[in-house]
Amino acid sequence: MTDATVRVEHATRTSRFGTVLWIVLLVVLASVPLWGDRSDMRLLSEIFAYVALATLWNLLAGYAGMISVGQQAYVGLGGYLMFGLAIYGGVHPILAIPLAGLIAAVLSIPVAGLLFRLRGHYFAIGTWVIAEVFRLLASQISALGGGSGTSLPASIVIAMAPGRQAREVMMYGAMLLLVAAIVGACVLLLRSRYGLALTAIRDNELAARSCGVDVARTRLLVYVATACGTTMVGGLIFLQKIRISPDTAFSVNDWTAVVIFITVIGGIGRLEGPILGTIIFFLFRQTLSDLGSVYLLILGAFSIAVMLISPRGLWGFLSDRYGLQLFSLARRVRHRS
Amino acid sequence: MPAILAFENISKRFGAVVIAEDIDLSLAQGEALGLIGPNGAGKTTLFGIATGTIAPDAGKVLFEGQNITGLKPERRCRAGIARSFQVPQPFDGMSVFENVVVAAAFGTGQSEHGVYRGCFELLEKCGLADKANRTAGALTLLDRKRLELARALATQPRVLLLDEVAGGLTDEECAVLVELIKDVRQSGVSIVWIEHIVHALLAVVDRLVVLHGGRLIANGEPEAVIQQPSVQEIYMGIPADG
Amino acid sequence: MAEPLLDVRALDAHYGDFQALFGVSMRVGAGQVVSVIGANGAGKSTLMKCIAGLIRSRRDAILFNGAEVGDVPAYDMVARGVALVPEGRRLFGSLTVEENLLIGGQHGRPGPWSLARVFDLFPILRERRNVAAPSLSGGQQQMVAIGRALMANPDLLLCDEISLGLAPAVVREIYARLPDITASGMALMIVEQDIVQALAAAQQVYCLQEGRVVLEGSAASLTRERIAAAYFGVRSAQGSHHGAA
Amino acid sequence: MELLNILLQGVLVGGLYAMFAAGLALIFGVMRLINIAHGDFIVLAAYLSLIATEGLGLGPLTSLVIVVPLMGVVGYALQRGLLNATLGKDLLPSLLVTFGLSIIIQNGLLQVFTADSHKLSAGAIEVATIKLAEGLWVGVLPLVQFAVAVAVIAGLHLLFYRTALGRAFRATSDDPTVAQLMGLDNRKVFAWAMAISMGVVAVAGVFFAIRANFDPSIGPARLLFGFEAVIIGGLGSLWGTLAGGIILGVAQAIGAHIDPGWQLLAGHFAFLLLLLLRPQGLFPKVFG
Repeated sequence: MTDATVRVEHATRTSRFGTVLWIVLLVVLASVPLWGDRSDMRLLSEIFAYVALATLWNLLAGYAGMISVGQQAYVGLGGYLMFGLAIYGGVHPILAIPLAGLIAAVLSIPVAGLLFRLRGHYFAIGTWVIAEVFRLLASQISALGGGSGTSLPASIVIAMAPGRQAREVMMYGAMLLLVAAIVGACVLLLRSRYGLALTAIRDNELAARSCGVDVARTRLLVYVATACGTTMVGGLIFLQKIRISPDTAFSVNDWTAVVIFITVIGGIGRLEGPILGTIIFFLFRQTLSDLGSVYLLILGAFSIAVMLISPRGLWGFLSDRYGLQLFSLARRVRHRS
Repeated sequence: MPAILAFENISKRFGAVVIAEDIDLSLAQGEALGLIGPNGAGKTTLFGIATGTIAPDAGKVLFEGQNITGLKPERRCRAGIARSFQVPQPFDGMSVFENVVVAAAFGTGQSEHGVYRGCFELLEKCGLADKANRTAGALTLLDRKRLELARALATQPRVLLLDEVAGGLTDEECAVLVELIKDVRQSGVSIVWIEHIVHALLAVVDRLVVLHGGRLIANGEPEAVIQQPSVQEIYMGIPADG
Repeated sequence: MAEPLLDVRALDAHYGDFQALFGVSMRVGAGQVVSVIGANGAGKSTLMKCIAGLIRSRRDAILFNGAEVGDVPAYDMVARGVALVPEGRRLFGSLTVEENLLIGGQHGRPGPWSLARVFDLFPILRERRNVAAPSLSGGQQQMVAIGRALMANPDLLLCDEISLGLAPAVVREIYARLPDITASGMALMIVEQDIVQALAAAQQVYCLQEGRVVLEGSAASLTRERIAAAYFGVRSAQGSHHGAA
Repeated sequence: MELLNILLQGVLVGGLYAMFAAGLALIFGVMRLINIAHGDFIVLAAYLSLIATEGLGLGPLTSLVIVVPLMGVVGYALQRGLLNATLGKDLLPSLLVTFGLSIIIQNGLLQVFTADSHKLSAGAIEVATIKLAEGLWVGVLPLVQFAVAVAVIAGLHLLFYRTALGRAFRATSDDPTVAQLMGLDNRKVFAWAMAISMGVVAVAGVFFAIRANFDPSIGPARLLFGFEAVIIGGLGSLWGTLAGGIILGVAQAIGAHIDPGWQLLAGHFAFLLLLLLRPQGLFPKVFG
């Protein structure tokens, strides 16, 4: 049996098409600043932010089986770290983003140490307690406006880049780069041996242990990586808003409820789910925007229905039925005897 | 040469029901040991204690002379103890091939690409090559048992613990399984095999142990153990004088 | 024989994709004691679960008191008069001995079996009535499991592997009590690996092997050799059993 | 003496947290489910009581006569109609469905009652106080509320250990399959457990509405207090949840004394500290 006879393919017919699709999409999106106006860029940035947050939450809950309802902790942390570093650290806001991610990664290790003592439902609510602690601590920091929050001083905003358009393009580019990096990192992670370990743990933790997978270390790795990514997205979100307060930074509805509904409706446990889910969410919100917050109620009801009827979401349903895969993550073994 | 795997005064009870009572049992390097006994006799629990998924109330588990009683299951697997589960535990959402790759990559510590070819050859040996890309959740019970065996072998174990892998097989399938286990023995792997299909067991093992009510009631040459009156009475209820 | 209390007709049973029973047919008359023997994995417990309603099967595959009950759920079978002593006893860990017995009768039927009568049958339980179930010995737990089923005053008591994990002396002590149970006219179906007790207690015997009835007859008419052959699945004169399996 | 007063306030509010926790512990004990919308149902009960008092002119305490059975029916229907379908090996469905419910209730209440806060007035009792000792006063209402909390927990304990329904809960929790052999239909047993849990939620909701301002968005905070009391008290131990509630109440009272902004934080820190020291909680599991 020579080596040549056994080949493992990551790509499938549709995923080759998918790879082309993503490249084209990236090129088009990168060109938006050339022809798009400020509101186009702002809307797209918001879409990128939700794709990134949903992809990260999906990695944590859909792949590693750690269902958190507290990721708003890191979104808010990102915002506050970015404000802190920019205002008091004199760091350029864009550079403050990766720095905030690093700080959050280190901080998330002791937090994980506490949270991993809880299992299942208890872990979920434990993450909510952590988010509340972050929110309450933030409202104690008078230097950043305490309970009512603060704004990024005009001097820092202006110093970011010469001219308003340049600033818009910089922030848009940063968010596009971040979401591409996060989704790309997930693809690489899932194609690596850690990706195998993650899905093995999700499917059957006991069997994964018996196959030599170090469950605790893998879970910690995913939790820290997700915390880092979520923090960076949070930083960029609040850089664009240039205003932050404990209630907006750590909002359950904006940064957890919507993200969970997006992932569940789109398709949990698949990389394409959050992307499809975000598109559906924004179509939903634009059409129902005049109804005020009732759209959140409808979104909640809709995601409950999806959860009960097709727990694998829209993309799960489509890919099971038509074998669609837009990311080449498969490990299909080809063999010529 | 110390026994490759040894139980020393192992005791375990769930509530008042005794599962293991001061059990001493050791497996020599390269030996194949059969383990039989009526249901609920504690056989599968012994495997749980050997692989670290169940903690004994008392006693020690030794691997190549070292005490591994406190070692986590994943460390024991990497040390060379592999196990197939009585009730198959596949990674449902992953393909058969991916199931085996997980065991090979993490059981031996090799890189993922390094184990691809070995995994495919293993699937061929276990009769699963044609189902390599199928999701494990959709397999029939018999194929899931084969996958259990393939995954255990993929970790390149020094000690292989088999838990009723022959149940439900036809005679032909049983013969194929026996040959496969004999091959595994040739490569120097020591085996402990829990099985109810006694004739399959007898074709492979050097020694037979009977466990009942948490105690070893027989331990020796297979044919002699089967004829032993106390085994007959316990195992099948035929009275000792019968 | 008059209309049988229990009539199993060509019952098939599946665990997901794995078929455990192939066209099993058997009958139990009112007040009769029937034993079902067979090696491990022969489908004995599956048969019991089908009759007790834990596994749903074809509506007409099982008749009880003349009614088709194949698809009746377990929680409705108790009221119809079928009670199962499950394999491995499975007492309720957070309930005391007395509570385990009381819950047995909670949705049962009126009849002779009450707390007092169960304590008469197994006196040791009267002393240990307020003890939590897990702290009993294996034999005592088996007595509670049987008492729990009796409290429902069934017409048919299904006993699944009473001897499981018990010392032979304890098994003999429990089987010695069965006549007191059948004296009240209750039918008994015993599933056992322990052939001696199963044969001694029963009038009719069925032997299951790999999901099929391979031997059927009155206890007296069956010789040890025929039972051992059927029991072990050793190729008897009729050639291989496996056919299309 | 002032410290004593603070501790006393903490203990008394602990009774309310224990009632938040008792409903959670009951459901988790019987069917391993956590209702993420538990806090929002407490707020729903508060609004039902608001309707009963303003609409029918009843006093808040008398409104219990309507709100408790009503919430019981809501609980039974919720379990039979929706939550039974989410039970199973994977905890994602039940968690996501109850999370969705939480969002639906909050936004539903927002539509009907707008975002401004309300408070039920229980009349003179709110201001009546009793002098325990020189300089140590305690409000009659907090005392009544604590007594009710103890009574509710005692009632639940009696229900669990002295009644047939309680036996059914524990048996179904131990072994749902064999419980069916006893003639128990799991779906109904779980529905009764949720009905009783919602009954306790109703009592908690009404007393909370009398004690403090409430608006549609404060449900989750109640869930977290209840959850923390359950964990501090130990999983599934009813009396443990009372102790857990008291410890949480005292921690918050001390925090508030140091700095008003630190009230909630002190409670969370007490929870996290205890989680670190004794992951399985103070009181070992009593039932289920």
